[in-house]
Amino acid sequence: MSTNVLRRKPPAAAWLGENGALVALVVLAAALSLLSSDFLAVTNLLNVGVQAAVTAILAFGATFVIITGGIDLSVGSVAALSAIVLAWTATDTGLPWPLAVVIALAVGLACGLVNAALIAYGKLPPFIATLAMLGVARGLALVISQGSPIAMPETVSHLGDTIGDYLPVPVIVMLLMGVITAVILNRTYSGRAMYAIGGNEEAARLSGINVNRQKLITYALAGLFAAVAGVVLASRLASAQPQAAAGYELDAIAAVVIGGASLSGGKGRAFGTFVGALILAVLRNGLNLLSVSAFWQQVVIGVVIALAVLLDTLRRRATN
Amino acid sequence: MSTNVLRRKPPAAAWLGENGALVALVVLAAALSLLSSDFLAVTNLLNVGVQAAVTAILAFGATFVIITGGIDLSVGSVAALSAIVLAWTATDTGLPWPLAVVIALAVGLACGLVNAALIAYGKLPPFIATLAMLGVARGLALVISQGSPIAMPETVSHLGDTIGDYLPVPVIVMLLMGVITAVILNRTYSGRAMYAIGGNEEAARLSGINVNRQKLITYALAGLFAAVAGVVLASRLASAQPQAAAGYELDAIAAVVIGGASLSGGKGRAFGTFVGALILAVLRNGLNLLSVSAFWQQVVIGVVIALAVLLDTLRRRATN
Amino acid sequence: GSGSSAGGSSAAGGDVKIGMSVSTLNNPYFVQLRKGAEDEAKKQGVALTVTDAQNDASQQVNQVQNFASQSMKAIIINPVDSDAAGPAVKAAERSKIPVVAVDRVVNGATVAQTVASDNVAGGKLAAQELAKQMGEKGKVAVLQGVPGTSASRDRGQGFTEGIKAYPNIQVVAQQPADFDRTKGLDVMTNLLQSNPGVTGVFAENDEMALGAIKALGAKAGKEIKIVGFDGTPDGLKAIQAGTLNASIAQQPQLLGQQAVQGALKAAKGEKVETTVAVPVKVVTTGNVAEFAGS
Amino acid sequence: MNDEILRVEGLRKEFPGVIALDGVDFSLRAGEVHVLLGENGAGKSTLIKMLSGAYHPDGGRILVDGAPAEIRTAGDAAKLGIATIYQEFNLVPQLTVGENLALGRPPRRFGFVDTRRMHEQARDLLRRVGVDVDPRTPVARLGIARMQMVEIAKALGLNARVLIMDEPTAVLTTTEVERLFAIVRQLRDQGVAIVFITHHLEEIPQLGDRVTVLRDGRSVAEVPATTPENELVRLMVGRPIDQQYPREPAAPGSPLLQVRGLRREGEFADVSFEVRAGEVVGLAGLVGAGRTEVARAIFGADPYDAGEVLVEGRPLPSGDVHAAMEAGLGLVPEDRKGQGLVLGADVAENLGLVTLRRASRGGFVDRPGQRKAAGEVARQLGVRMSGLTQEVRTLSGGNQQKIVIGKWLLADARVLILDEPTRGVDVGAKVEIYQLINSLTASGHAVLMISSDLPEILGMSDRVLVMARGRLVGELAAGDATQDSVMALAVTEVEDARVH
Ligand SMILES: Nc1ncnc2c1ncn2[C@@H]1O[C@H](COP(=O)(O)OP(=O)(O)OP(=O)(O)O)[C@@H](O)[C@H]1O
Ligand SMILES: Nc1ncnc2c1ncn2[C@@H]1O[C@H](COP(=O)(O)OP(=O)(O)OP(=O)(O)O)[C@@H](O)[C@H]1O
Ligand SMILES: [Mg+2]
Ligand SMILES: [Mg+2]
Repeated sequence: MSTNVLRRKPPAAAWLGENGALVALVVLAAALSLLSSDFLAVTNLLNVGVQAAVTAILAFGATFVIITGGIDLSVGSVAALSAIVLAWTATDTGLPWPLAVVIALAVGLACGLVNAALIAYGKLPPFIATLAMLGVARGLALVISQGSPIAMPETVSHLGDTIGDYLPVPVIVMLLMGVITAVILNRTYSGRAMYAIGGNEEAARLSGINVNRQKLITYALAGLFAAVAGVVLASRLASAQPQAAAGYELDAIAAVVIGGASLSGGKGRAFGTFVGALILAVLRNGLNLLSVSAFWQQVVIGVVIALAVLLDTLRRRATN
Repeated sequence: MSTNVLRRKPPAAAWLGENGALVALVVLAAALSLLSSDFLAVTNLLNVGVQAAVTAILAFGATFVIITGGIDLSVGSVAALSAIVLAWTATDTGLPWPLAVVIALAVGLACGLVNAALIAYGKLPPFIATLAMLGVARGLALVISQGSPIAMPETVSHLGDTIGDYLPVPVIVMLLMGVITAVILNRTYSGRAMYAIGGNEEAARLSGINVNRQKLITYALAGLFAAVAGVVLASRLASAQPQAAAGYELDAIAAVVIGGASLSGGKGRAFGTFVGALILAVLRNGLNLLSVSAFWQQVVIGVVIALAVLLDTLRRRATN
Repeated sequence: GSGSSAGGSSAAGGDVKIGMSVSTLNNPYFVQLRKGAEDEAKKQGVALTVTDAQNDASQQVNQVQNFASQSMKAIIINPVDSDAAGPAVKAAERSKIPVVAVDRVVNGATVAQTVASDNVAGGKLAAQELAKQMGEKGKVAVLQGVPGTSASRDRGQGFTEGIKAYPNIQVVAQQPADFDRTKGLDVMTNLLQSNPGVTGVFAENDEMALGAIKALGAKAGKEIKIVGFDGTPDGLKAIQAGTLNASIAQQPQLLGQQAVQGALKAAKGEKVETTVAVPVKVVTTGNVAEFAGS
Repeated sequence: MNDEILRVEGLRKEFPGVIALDGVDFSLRAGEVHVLLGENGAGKSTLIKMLSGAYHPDGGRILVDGAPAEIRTAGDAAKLGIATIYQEFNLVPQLTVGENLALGRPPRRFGFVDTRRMHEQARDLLRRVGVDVDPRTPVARLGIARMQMVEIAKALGLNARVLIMDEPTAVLTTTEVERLFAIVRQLRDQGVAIVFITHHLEEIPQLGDRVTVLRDGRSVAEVPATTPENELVRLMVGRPIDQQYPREPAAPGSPLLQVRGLRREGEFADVSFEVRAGEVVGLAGLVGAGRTEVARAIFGADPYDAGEVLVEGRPLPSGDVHAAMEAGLGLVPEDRKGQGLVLGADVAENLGLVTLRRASRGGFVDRPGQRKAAGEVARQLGVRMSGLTQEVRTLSGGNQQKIVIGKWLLADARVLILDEPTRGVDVGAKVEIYQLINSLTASGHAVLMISSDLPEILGMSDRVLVMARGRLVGELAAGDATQDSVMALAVTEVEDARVH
């Protein structure tokens, strides 16, 4: 039982209170623009957007899973597998590329469904089921590609281009996926069911929510989003690589958690995740601009992530 | 319509019921000894033990954390940092090696305490605090070593040797740490408090358990165990490497979860974790013995991990 | 803490800014490469910024983009992957910034210069040297790098091609040990169980070779011949100690040095050769002294 | 009306180590309130969980409208028109009241959740049960009592033919109980069949039509609701209980607990009182009066803004549970699931939680000693369990409550604060608990008892304090305290210490 006072906060403060990560992002961006004159350049900000895209899309998918109280470690591998399948079908089998994209997305979806089946029906802990998928998807990517990167057909790799001077396709895809995530979470039956399952699975079940079916949808979405991220990644590089996106699962989860979600479930928002992914991208971009030594970069990234979230928790404690 | 009477299970069955991972381990070992005649050789089994040691020690430390409902992603990095510090103090500063070992362990402890302080007092989610430490510790290891391996003094690297023909020191250390873990968890105030905190933190607090202090102890232990793992690792190689144990955090957590713990806390046992670590080591060893192709290895590991845990959950469902 | 940003006052470079994206600094080989580049930059008075792509092609693209927005005069790229580096180089091209590729080629885009030693050729050399040491007969185990990385692919391919020339040598096992010393130790230990008759080992880098040496104990370098790759300081020490029979030294410092020289020339608009081949050398006990000094 | 909607024949259910139901017969007619009565652990909740699709029977059958029914999921039950209010809350704390009310069946428009309509419907439902909360409030912010009201509203929203209520009145005060009864009567008159579980025997003749008594997993009798109370007790416990409230006042000694001017912004203000050695002080008030908040502040579970708390004359720091316990305070919280129990741990573990520190020497716990003590107190309280290793999650609600009390009895606190201590406890076990309170006060301890069960407050307190809107509004000596005098104080109009 909480002992919060039911005091109405002014809307702006309330909104900020719910978007603590945003404050951290603003502070970080302000600091970087003071330290480096290149940071605020439009081209650089677009770069940040492009660089955030893959993590953000993976993280949107992970948001669904984390809201249900689960975890998905396989998103990076599934992205790589989907990208390899796309490049392979579009080149080796000579299928028209839109069909190849559909097949790649279907592969991501299928991986998600397998995760879901193991979790919902096999009662495997999500950590184990998706860790297994992390290995399996990565292995299949290696097997299909025989370990070598596959060049993407010219047509598909336009997905990584910039339309005109200021409209990078990856950024558009990221924003689109973000809006889709927000709509699913806030407006659809499944979205609300995810919150219910994460908050109290037993209550959700006893209220007639088909928990297993909703988990199926949840992990399937995560797989589908991973596939989209894989397509974007491969398009940017004009090449699908079996080792792509290795380790991105931790980044994706970190983005979600920085964005205010809780790994114990029931909490999380698309916008928070977006901000979390931006924080990570801005941080990496800034360290490059500031020419921080490679060995120190990991230290700085660690410290800044901790500070960003600390800022949020301290602020939240101060307002409570 | 069942007509079951209340049959008391024989003690052995009850014990097995609690140690489902053990069944999976036995099945796996049996399968491997059929597939490869080398598997059951005494020397090979000792190899498996040595190869499990580092993961097992890390996983013992992670068990404390997971029982309290937390997570520690930093154990691999902390192990590497401790190893580097050990090699560096023992060679560059010329301190006597026992002192160098003490300093290395102190470094691990300190990393754990920083994690704990961020989590207990900073109220950071454990995922974020330890993800930050993952970067910081790895970065410091690189900075101290300037990115190159540091040779270990002869004296220390005896810790990686085999006494006589059949007593590898890493295995002894692993067993010792396992016993210590079991004793802490089952017999000490802090161990019992960890279960209570993981089961219901608020109830634990209202029962007079100083939750923050116990979290401090929990993460400090995880850091200390990571340092021990780092020392064992570096001794085995007679060299400390800044990139050692990268990614081992997932292995360690997997071992704990395969061993029957739940990431939501309140559950977990030293013996289960030990079995979990052995399953992973046996699996990797078996794949080498069977000469499975590099590309397929990850697929096979993923599938077997999923099957091992599935076996456990199915069996448990059958008995209930 | 800008330990990797080397700058100096001496003449040639003026205040030229050059960015360099290294595939990974988690490997002593690339640390050496960086050192060569930094030393040369200091000598030339160039401001060199080095970033670490952590073996992640997309992170590398990000870094090259970031260099472009920092208005670097030239960019040195040590591709994580040859194909994936294409778009990054194209982006730099658009901003009219010359790019020098080092250690690995860039596919799908033109660079001003490629400074490389050939991994496939190196793999072949390794096969020849190992065969020679084994008396052209026996069983060989191969320790592979991270599956799917170009270094593992090229070295493995070169070795496989090279070893075909020796009908009495059989490759009995190939297992991944991820370029990691610990895994090299564990995998070698396991391979010895199933293949006790192995008399030769090829490791796709020195780190794994050093792990294998640990696994082989007293047999290392004696009954069982081991050939590594890279010629890292630890590898060279092992050669001196007689536990490692040979390594394919790629002179990473020289690669870094040449790359900076090429980039500087390109930045000034001077003409540069399209390829600079830095020799790969077989290091054995006989010639290890030449390398150990550098 | 005499048409039978639901019939249960020879229902059986086993759990590892326990036979929860061993042949239960039960029938339900449209337009009746059928009370289920039985000791803690008799099988009442298990029975209704098989009607709602939460459990599946091991034997026997369920007939709905005369036809055998398979109720495998909550969805099946909903299709048959069965709605259930469980003993343990099934709300999602992170979601708003409105969303919880529509859980699993939110109104939709073009396939999307229609939040506006959802909140409108929620407002209607809340008005029906007379709860004044904004549907956009997260459920986590509600106290136990208001959560119960939300649960009731949620079940009403299903417009079911069969409404099952498992101890809905356990945490409600008289006012809410009366409102609930009015709703139940209205539904009954509309032909809804109602299953009602309660341990408050006085409620049975007020509301019920028939009573089915369960004992040890068997249905032992079906009697009319007008059956005299002591007859019901005999059927249920197997022996009569002569004294419901066996309070034996002790001579009050020196003040053990002194509270002076305690205030927390927006919650409570000017709370001052003392509790003497040997005294039982009752704290009464309406739901939301702030009793729980004051109790938690005294114990250090939450910080306060002003005032002081003294134990045996020594002041306690604010917000420090550990210091409070050292000084000799104890608190049995009202929310057993959220604050009292480690549900995944076993009985012995839970009973030993408070005494863990004391049972440790040099960091090592004397676990055999802990188990012995746990066994002792479990026996005293008559906890029905398969053994000390039974997971607390699987105990019946009343037995869980006994565990929460038991762990504090073991702690031997000088001043014990009990917040709704007998919530869901059967009449027989209640008397045991009262007896234990007597022996505490007899040995010089003091008890501060918060209860929404007014007869219990009146029957067991030496003095009664009354709170309203976050303030102490009066004090009554045991002799002067009656239902009416307490209620008169509880509804006093005072300046509200709460912020809306
Ligand atoms: N999931 C379970 N696993 C094991 N035992 C269980 C489980 N659920 C209930 N029981 C046991 O079944 C018996 C009946 O429990 P039930 O909850 O039906 O009692 P109840 O009549 O509702 O009691 P109360 O009045 O205390 O709520 C108890 O002994 C309880 O411990
Ligand atoms: N009228 C009210 N206005 C504002 N908040 C209220 C009001 N009533 C209750 N609350 C809030 O709801 C919770 C109280 O829940 P609950 O119904 O359990 O009452 P309580 O404060 O615990 O008092 P009691 O124990 O006397 O019932 C508290 O968090 C309190 O802040
Ligand atoms: Mg019950
Ligand atoms: Mg209350």
